[in-house]
Amino acid sequence: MEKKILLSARGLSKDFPVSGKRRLHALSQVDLDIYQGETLALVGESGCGKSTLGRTLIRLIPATSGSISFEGQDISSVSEKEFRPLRSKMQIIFQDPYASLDPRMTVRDIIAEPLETHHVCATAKETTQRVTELMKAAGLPAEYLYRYPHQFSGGQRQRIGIARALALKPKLIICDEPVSALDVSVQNQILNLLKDLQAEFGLTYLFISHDLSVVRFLSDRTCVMFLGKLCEVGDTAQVYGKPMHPYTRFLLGAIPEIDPRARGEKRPLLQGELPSPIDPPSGCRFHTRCPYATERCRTEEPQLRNVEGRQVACHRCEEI
Amino acid sequence: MDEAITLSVRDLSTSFFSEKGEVKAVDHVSFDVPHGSIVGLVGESGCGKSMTARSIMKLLKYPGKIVGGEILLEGRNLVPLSERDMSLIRGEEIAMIFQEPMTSLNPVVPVGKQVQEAILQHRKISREEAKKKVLHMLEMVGISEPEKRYRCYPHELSGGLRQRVMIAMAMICRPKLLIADEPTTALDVTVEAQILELLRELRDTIGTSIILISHNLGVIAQLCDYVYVMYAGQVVECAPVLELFDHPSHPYTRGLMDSVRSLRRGDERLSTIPGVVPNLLRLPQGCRFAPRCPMAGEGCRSCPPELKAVSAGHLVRCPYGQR
Amino acid sequence: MRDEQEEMLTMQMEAPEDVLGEADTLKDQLKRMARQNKLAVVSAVVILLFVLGAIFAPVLTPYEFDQQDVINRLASPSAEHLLGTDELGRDVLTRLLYGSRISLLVGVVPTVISMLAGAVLGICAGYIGGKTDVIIMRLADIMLAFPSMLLAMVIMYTLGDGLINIFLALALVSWASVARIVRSETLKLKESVFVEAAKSMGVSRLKIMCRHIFPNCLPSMIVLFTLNIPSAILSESSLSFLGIGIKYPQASWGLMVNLGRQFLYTKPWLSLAPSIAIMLVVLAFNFLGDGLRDVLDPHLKDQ
Amino acid sequence: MLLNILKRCLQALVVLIGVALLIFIMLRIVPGNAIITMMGEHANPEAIERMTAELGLNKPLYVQFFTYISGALRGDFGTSYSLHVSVSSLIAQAFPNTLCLALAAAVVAWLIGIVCGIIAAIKENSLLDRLFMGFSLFGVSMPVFMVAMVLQYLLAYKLHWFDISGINDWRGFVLPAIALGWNSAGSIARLTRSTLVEVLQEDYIDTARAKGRRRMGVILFHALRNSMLPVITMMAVQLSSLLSGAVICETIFSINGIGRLAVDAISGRDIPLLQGTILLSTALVILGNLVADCLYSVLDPRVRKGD
Repeated sequence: MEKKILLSARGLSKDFPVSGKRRLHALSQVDLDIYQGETLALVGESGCGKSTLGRTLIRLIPATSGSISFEGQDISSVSEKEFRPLRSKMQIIFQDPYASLDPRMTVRDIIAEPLETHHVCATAKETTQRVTELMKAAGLPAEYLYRYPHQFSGGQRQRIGIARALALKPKLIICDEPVSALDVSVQNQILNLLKDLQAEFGLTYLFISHDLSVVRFLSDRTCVMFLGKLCEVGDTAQVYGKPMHPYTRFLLGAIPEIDPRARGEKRPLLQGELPSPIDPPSGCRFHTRCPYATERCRTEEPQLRNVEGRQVACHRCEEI
Repeated sequence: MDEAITLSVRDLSTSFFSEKGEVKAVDHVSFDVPHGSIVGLVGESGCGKSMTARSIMKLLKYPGKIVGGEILLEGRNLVPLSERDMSLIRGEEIAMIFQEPMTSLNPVVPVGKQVQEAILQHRKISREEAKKKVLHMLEMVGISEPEKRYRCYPHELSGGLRQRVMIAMAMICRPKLLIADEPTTALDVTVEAQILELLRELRDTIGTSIILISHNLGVIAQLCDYVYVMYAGQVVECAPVLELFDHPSHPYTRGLMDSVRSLRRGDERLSTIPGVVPNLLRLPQGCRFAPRCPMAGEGCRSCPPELKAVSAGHLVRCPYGQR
Repeated sequence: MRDEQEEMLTMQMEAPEDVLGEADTLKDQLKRMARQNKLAVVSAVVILLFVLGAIFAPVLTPYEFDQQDVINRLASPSAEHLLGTDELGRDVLTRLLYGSRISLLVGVVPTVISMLAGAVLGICAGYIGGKTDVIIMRLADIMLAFPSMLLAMVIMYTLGDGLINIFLALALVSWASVARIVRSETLKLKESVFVEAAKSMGVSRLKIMCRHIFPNCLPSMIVLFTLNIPSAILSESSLSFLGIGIKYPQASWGLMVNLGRQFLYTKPWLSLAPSIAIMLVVLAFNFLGDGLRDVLDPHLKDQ
Repeated sequence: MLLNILKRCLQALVVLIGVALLIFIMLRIVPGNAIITMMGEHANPEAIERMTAELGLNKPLYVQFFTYISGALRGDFGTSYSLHVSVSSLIAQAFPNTLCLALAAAVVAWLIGIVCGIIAAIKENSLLDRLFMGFSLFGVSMPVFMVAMVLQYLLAYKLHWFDISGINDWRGFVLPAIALGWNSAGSIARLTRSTLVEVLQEDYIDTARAKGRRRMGVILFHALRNSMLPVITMMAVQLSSLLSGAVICETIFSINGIGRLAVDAISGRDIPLLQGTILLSTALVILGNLVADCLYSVLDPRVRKGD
């Protein structure tokens, strides 16, 4: 069955000005497709540009160059005014459940804000009705309607954030590390909820995370990012089962096993420091830390190419 | 017991006194740290593991206070010691590293100077000699170009490097005990792996005992020899690491492990622990875990259970704790 | 993850999971202050007394504020004249009561004006940024470069004497510092995730400023308000003391000090009584502001 | 860093020009003709016209402004209308007095303020802390003229320790400096305390204590430098309020300073003098700001490196 592309980005780049005339290259030349109804995971370490990519895709920050299309419509060149109605189709859930809710608004007002902004309901009463439905869907008791965010625990606040993101019946939800601030037991509750909601509302997720086990549970496909570039894109099972890009291997190898017997195994350790995104290394950006790097890696930038049913940006991935 | 004990904590209780009453953050916690071993304290946020660590260092913030128990460092009780005597022990015999390498270093002092300060505090040596030792220590914790890094300010270093500096600072006097409070929580996985490896190496070469505090069962499994699981201010289960991971006996420990394991396996539905951590001001009458426990009976709700041995060295605070 | 002890403390205070209702709103914060800080409560009462005194001045004293009694000039305190009389035989206590009208008005009116202007300009500068920011902040820099007393003097010189002009002068002097503080607050809020969330939903700029930025600036603005009132009162009294503000025969505390100064060595109460009145009001406002800051906005520094 | 300072200087210059323009405009839109005030009601119209032309007041405003600015850059602020001497010479006489007064007051304020602030912060929530903070609030709440008059009455009139007014030797500065510094001492003490208390909550303070540093060592080596950063920024603000207070102090103690010149200029409707005094004091504040900025970037390595 041919899958339908929901959102696709081509040649997406994002620079941030830093002191002097220099620029920080958060994203360079990223091509990405998100299919309807799937969960695409975006993994990488802090500073690799994954959050920037998520925000750029829904125009929360403007791209420096490149194009984005949503349901076949180009959204990177339309004006802010024309884009505003489209916002309701793509929503975002944030990492920090403490900071993402306005402390001076009640839960009702927080969840009602998107509804009021897009004039979904005719009357205030109808809005409240809709808010209680959303709260129920996110697993929050409706009695909490007029409470303030600080009266909730971290997990409950994240549920509020989820209810808010659902309010406009979006097609795409960007989940930006939605569980990394939570404890394990609560984290699992939220992940289960996200999975249920996806089935119920036919949602598409772009799931950004640094935690590879969380990604494995939820995602259909996985994208690995390093320093503003994609290095491996493929089915989650394939990527986890047989990582091709050296960086993916290190990343997977670094997860501490929850089995104390696995201790004896010598794990591959990544050496050196993360290069600066202000002036990234020439050629392959990973070559300064890659034990397999050759002269070619230092000079020629590898492009994403199809290898064994997935895309890898490495010159030597077949040999190693 | 034939092995020497570096630190022995007996019935330690730490409370802080808030407007609404006494909060028993650490409630009669006991554990031993054998010489040269790594002991893990594991639990979710708010379970009292960091407070335990701070109590051992006597670095509690106002309004926290040790209200009972003993902290024996090679037989010497630290609880009654004055601030002055304690400062002779901190850094020299017990050192500590913190969760946030970002904020744990003074932003206006070069990192080398901060490490040097630690050794000058306890050794009567010249500055040049101290600097030499610092450079050596920096190299030992895996910092390349120590001369150059010596003069760097914290904001010029990455998170991993900063944590290495913190470790160098803690280890420079070769303390008997290192307390590592969530040393890798703020770091990326690849850096985390490096730091854990470093801690293990230091234990092997210097012979320092380590208390490792973490919420991450993976980190605990990789590094620790003994594990103490904490919940709502109490130790609910303790065992040697293999025993604990093979036979988790307290329902909370099992719940935690199931949560992590089902996530790693990629189950269709993840197992969870229902409910939330209890408010320490309004603790349940009986077992503190009872409201969330799938096995809790009437007895659990009325009468608090004691820590009981289920096998050699394996204690569980649950009447149903079986192998 | 946050510091554990802090986390536990906030957990206990806010008890997230099992308390219904009990929102920590402004009202609760004020109640908490009243419980913890008795001094602030006393200050509020003192301020209230001054306000009542100002309103009911005609009822409280049998004299008029400009009623002269040449025979009883410079009388010492007595049962008839509790605080004595001045060089024209006017009752000092009466003039103090009437003077509190001016002082309180001068404290409140220009502060309200400058708070409003400062808040609007500060939020615009901070949120819109770019050229708007540069222009507003340069203007504020210019205003802040003047020693406030001298600027007020020049403005009074340009506008002429009178109560309304004092209002204007003091408002002009103090809007810039308000704008600066509100701007820095706005810059912090602008980066906050909940503002980003609002943006992601397509909420317009104006709405974000009104619904998110402004309410979150409010606590520090309330504190600022109570702290700017006393400085306005002090400025007015200084101006009047120099003879540049309120003109004779109206009663203003600063003016009374000025007129009493020539008798400092013989009749010290003439200048001391109004000085103490000024100090009391200012002190009360400062204590109140201090208490408010502790509960509302622990991060706003002394300026 | 040098570039940063240069940028700051440029900004300061812009502000200074803005200030000059603002004063200039404010003083020209004043109702009533300054010339008439100067020459008296009954001067003959011809003389008035001659005078107007002589002073260049018949030219368009912007020409007047540029004439004034270019003069000011050469140190020529015009001639006082009421005293008929050059403004520069008047200022030259008065400026040292004000500077001495302000410096003395600043020393008083900073010494008392910082010491009290540090003690209060170290003994946070103790009786001493509360006492100091209560006193500092008193300090902030007392009008300058009140402190000045109380000091004058008690120490000079009753006890004869100091002269009542005027400056004959250094002792003449003592009372005015205390009166002037009183206010600032209070606010500096409060700021020092609050920042120090905040810094003492930082993680790196725990780190320092975990190293085995004693309390004093932690405070002197780690906390103080960090907590002084906001206090330095306050310097310029304080300078501005000191100059404001100087107006009153100089009036009460009859000191021939900038502030009193300004007051005299206002009562004599002497525009060039007023303009000169205000421009000078404002320039001083701007300079203070600049110094504070530079000091800040020296003390804070995070600022030192560009942005």
